[in-house]
Amino acid sequence: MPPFLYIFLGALAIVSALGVIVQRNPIHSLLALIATLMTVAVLFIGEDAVVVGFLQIIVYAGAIMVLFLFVIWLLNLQVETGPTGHLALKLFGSLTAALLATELFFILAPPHLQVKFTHEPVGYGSLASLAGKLFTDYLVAFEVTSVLLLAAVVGSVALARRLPGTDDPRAARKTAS
Amino acid sequence: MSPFNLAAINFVWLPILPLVVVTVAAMAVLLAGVRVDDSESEGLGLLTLASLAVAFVFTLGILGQYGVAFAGAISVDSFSAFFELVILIAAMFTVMMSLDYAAENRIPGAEYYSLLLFSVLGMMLMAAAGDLIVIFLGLETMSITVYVLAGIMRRNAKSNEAAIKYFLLGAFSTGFLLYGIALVYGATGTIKLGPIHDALASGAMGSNPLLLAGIGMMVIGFGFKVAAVPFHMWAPDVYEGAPTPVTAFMAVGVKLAAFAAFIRVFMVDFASVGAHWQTVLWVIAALTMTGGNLIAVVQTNIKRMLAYSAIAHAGYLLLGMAAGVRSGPAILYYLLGYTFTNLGAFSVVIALERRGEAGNQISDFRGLAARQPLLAGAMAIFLLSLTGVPPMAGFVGKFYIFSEALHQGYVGLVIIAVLNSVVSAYYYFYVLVAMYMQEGGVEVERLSARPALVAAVGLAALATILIGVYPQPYIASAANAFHSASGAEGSHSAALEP
Amino acid sequence: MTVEFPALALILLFPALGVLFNLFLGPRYGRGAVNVVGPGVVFVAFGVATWAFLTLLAMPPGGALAVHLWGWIEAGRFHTELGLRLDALSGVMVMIVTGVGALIHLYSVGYMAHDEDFARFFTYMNLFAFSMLILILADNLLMMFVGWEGVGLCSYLLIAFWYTNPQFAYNGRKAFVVNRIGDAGFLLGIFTIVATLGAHDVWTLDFVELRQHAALLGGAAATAAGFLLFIGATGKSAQIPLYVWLPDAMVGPTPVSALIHAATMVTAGVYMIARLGFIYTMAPAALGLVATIGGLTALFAATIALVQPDIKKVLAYSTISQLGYMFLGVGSGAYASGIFHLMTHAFFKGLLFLCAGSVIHALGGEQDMNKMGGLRRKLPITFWTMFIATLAIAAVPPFSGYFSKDLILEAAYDSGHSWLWFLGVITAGLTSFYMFRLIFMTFFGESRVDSEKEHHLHESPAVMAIPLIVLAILATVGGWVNLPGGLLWGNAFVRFLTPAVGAFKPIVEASPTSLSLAASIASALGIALAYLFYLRLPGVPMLLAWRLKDLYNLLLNKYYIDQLYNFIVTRPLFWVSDNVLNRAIDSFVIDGAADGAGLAVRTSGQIARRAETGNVQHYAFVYLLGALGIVAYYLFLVTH
Amino acid sequence: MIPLTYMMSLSAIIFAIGVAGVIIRRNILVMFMSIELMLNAVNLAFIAIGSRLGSMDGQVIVFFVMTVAAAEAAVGLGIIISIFRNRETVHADDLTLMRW
Repeated sequence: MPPFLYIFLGALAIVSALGVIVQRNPIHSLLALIATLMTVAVLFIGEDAVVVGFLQIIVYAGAIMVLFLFVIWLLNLQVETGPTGHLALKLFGSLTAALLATELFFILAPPHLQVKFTHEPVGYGSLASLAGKLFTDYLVAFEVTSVLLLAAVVGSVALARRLPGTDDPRAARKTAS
Repeated sequence: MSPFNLAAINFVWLPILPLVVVTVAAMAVLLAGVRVDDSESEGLGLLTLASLAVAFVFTLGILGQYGVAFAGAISVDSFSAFFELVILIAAMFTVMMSLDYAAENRIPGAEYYSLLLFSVLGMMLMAAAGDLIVIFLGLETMSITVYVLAGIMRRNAKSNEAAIKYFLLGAFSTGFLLYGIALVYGATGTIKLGPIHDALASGAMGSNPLLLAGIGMMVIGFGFKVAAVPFHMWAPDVYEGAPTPVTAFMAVGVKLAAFAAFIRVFMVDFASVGAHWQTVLWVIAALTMTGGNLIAVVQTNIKRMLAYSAIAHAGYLLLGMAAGVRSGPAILYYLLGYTFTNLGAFSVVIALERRGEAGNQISDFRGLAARQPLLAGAMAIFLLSLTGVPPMAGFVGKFYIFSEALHQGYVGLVIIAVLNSVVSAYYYFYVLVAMYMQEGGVEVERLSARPALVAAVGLAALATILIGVYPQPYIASAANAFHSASGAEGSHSAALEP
Repeated sequence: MTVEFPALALILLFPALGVLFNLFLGPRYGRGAVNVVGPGVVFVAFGVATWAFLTLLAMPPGGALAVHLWGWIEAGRFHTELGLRLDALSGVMVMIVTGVGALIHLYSVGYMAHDEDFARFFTYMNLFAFSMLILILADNLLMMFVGWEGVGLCSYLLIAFWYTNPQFAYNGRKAFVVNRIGDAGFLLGIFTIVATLGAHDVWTLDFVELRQHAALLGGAAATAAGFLLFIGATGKSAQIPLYVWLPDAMVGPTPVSALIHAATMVTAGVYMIARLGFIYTMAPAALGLVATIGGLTALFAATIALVQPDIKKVLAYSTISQLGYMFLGVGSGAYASGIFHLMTHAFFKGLLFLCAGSVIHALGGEQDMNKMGGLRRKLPITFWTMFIATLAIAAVPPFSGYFSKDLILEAAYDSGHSWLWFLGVITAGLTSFYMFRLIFMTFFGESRVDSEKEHHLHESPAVMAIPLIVLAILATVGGWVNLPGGLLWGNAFVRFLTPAVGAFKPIVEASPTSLSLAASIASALGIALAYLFYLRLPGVPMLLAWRLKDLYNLLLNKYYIDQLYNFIVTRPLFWVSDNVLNRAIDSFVIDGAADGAGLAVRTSGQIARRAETGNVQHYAFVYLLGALGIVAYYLFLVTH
Repeated sequence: MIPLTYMMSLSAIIFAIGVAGVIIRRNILVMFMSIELMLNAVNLAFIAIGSRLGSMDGQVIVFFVMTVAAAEAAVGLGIIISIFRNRETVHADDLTLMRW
């Protein structure tokens, strides 16, 4: 990818990321997040991570974000009422976060910042190379993710399924101590 | 070149057998619990206990082996065996505490026990990890399940709140840890612990900015999991709100696993760049000890107080880490004693607790010695051990860590620590005073009908004394465990043959 | 020469069995069984101790008995064994603790006859005996610390034994906190030794090995260790500035005061310094501090004792004062003399407390001497035994206190601390005065007892009287084991102890006779004044108190030290913890930062309401601040 | 290829934006979205480093991070639903039952 495209995509990612945190409406935040994810996915592809880039679009921006959207609608939170946060926290939070970015920037800014550069082997970023890694070096990790997903399903069911004996969630609230 | 080079993986089943047992058990409990009513979950608990015991036996088989398995993803050494065993012990105690508690509070048994087992799996992976990604996945498996466990009493607003606070901050913190891993990956070109160790030990890194920033981010990430100041703010709220057995599990199991990974990464693999992180840990240790102890003094809720106490103890452990590699065995020994002591203390808290909130205030302990002398006596043992009064395990552990740190020249930090343990005596003794020197408090119900809980209290008390009075074998195994980790991941680390 | 002597373990085993029996079976088997087992185990321990001690006596000087139990902490090169060792010093201590302890246990049977909680009482008492014996018999510093903590714990539990009174429980807590300060010093002292010797690759805390390697410590480390360990001693043995807990400890049952807070536990500091004399000998500055604190405490506590109306408070301050004498002795380098006074003090002070307990018992709990008087006919045994004890503490020859106090004052003078000797002489006069004041107010003159209580007055039962008589005999003849040099078996006790603790090396040689005479004159003056004030001219004390109102109030209120400590230590600690750390992080740093920035005045009320903590975002903010700090540090590392 | 510094800086900025979002937004859902931003920033760093190292490890890790993010989303949204049922709020500052 030509450098100017990087600059453009980078700027786009930053702007849409800012959109996530400044929008009043959670739905708008979510849309901005999806835009960020898409932009980052394009950057991935530009860095020869083709498979991962598409996964980012399909799984992340697609599936996971839909889950968010679903919850927002379920809880009827389309419009934020009242202020989105405390003024003091907003000021100092943004300030500190900006400081963190500055510090990281100065650590990572030196032009000689370099890793042990190696030319990408043939087929870098392809599905085969990804799968090859997954089922050899990362076999254990891969198996663990399956367990992790199972645990997450069990956990979310445990938390969000209807309470036994109560059809109406509001009834549960009344019995809450 | 075929990307599927299966020969590169050395399948060695024995080291991961305990992990497999725990996973299978989690699924079995889930299936078995489909038709079990929430108020009759004791059977599931016993099944869980039995499978943990089986895993414990299998873990013993790892002792004495050295090497890596599964293409370096799993470290096989006494270090991982040591932590896996202690984690399994902590889990067994948690189940013993939960048997009646879960049924009484109508906690969904199938989900509860299977999540507990999944969480144990994550912890054991953290202890046995051979690369940073397994550490990360283990940490997430552990954390995600513990978030749910903290909030599993869904009708209880405090439990909800504990879950969301822990979740938000935990996920926030994951970002920092992952960032650290990314930067270390950039600096060393690998995420396998053995090659990282070798790359750093070769001295070629110097002060690579990627490496330095990565170490800093990882300190932040692990600092959160061990509840070090200033990343500790979640701990008191979450400990207070979570169901008490889960609190015990968090205070002990999560901390064990986090320290296992923290110690393995920093004191073994980053050992050669100790100058880059020991100063930071020095400051964090001092802050953690002091902050935890001073705020604990004014607490009135026993779970909150124990939360701050746990923070303070993390401070003592961080002191050991800050003092460098030599104090490794001392940290492991300290963790062992801390495990039994804290589990015991939480068991007593559960014994006093009744449906709802009663029993969680320190004032509820008033007059316990007159009504339940043995329960009070056991609690006294735990409190004395936490204070560091000889001959309990807590004293030997503190003495061991402090003297190692002194020998490394960390005089200032040790003085801070000793002064801190003076302060800590005050709030621990406050509970002793309530038990032995005041009247009132809550009645303890149905103690005789809860044999598992009584057994947990008794075993923990015995262990707390035994480990303190006859610490030799435990010190030896802690030293053996720590040294095996430093040996196995050196340049001579070999892939285990199947 | 050290001989393996496994029976030493029995001395510990029996009290431990007593603890277990009283704890688990005591409530079930009832008072009869507890009354037999509680004191019985200590008597058996005394029997075994006597056997061991006689064995030791039969050995040539410098011998010791030892038993190795098991390896305790073996961490790397550092290792500490659990072992017991009985040499001359620990032998004497064991005899005192088991002997006096057994008598006091016996006395407690009578004293606690009407208390419901007898099983708990004897559990704690046996646990105390067990811990104290560990402290004494330990063959290394770490194990000594185990006993040190154990006796402390029993002490708090027993001070607050009648915990239904919140004040009593508070006093137990106070003792605990003050002692923890001392214990921190002790622990730091141990660490100093470990660190210094470790640097020479010597990893031991065993007393015998420590003594061999003491030279490696060097003057500076020895001084530091000496100072720190002495902080521990000031806590446990109630010396300036940590003495404040002991007077408050008197709310415990009187046998406890006699055993723990007079005869045994509080002398642990003296024992520790004598045990580690080889370190202190290398650290003249630390030793000088010990002597100075001892001398000052002796005088300071004696002045407070002059005016106290509570009979046990007088004895408590007297104990502090006498402990000061012991520290003066060991601080002068005359370790054997200090231990000698420790022994005689155990006899007469234990006896004084038991007698006071007998009086309190007879009066149904009354401790105010203004409500006593004329008791000598009603309580003859108590009166006579207490009178003997008073003669002993007032150093009237030939009672035991005379010999030991003389020896200490002589050592103080001969070691060059002539001004401390002078303080000691004044204290001797004050001691006689306040002790005879106590005797006269309690047993002589008109009875001021409530008529109702007068009715119930009775002498204590035999089980309480026998210990009194035995201790009275000991308080009389106990000093004779060390007659002045040249007289019969002169200096036998000191010669016996010297191989264990080292010999006293005088700097100045003064005539023992003239020194002794000065102290005796001071003593006699004190007695005479007390006689004059409290028997002949009973109006004088009132007049003096009125005339010297400020001084009197100052003494009566114990120099207001308690209030001072409360003001400068306790309250600030709480304030800091409560306000600064607990609230400020959230409400001050976060709100204050907002307000301070002058921002959002309009919404500041809203912010103050909302910025309650518990808010997870504040936590994330604090987290971020920490992260910022750490990253800043690494930025610094990168750029430098 | 664009310099590593550029990619790392971009990643740091997005990370910091995510951090800021967690602190300044009181809606738990938006806080959670901000956390997703942080994770994406880290993913960007992994990919950039990996492609310069010529190693697939970075991409594999991103793959795992996505899985973890999915699991976290499932559990996190479950917790949010559970808390909304009990308290009818998704505002962090209303959840202060436990404090001091």
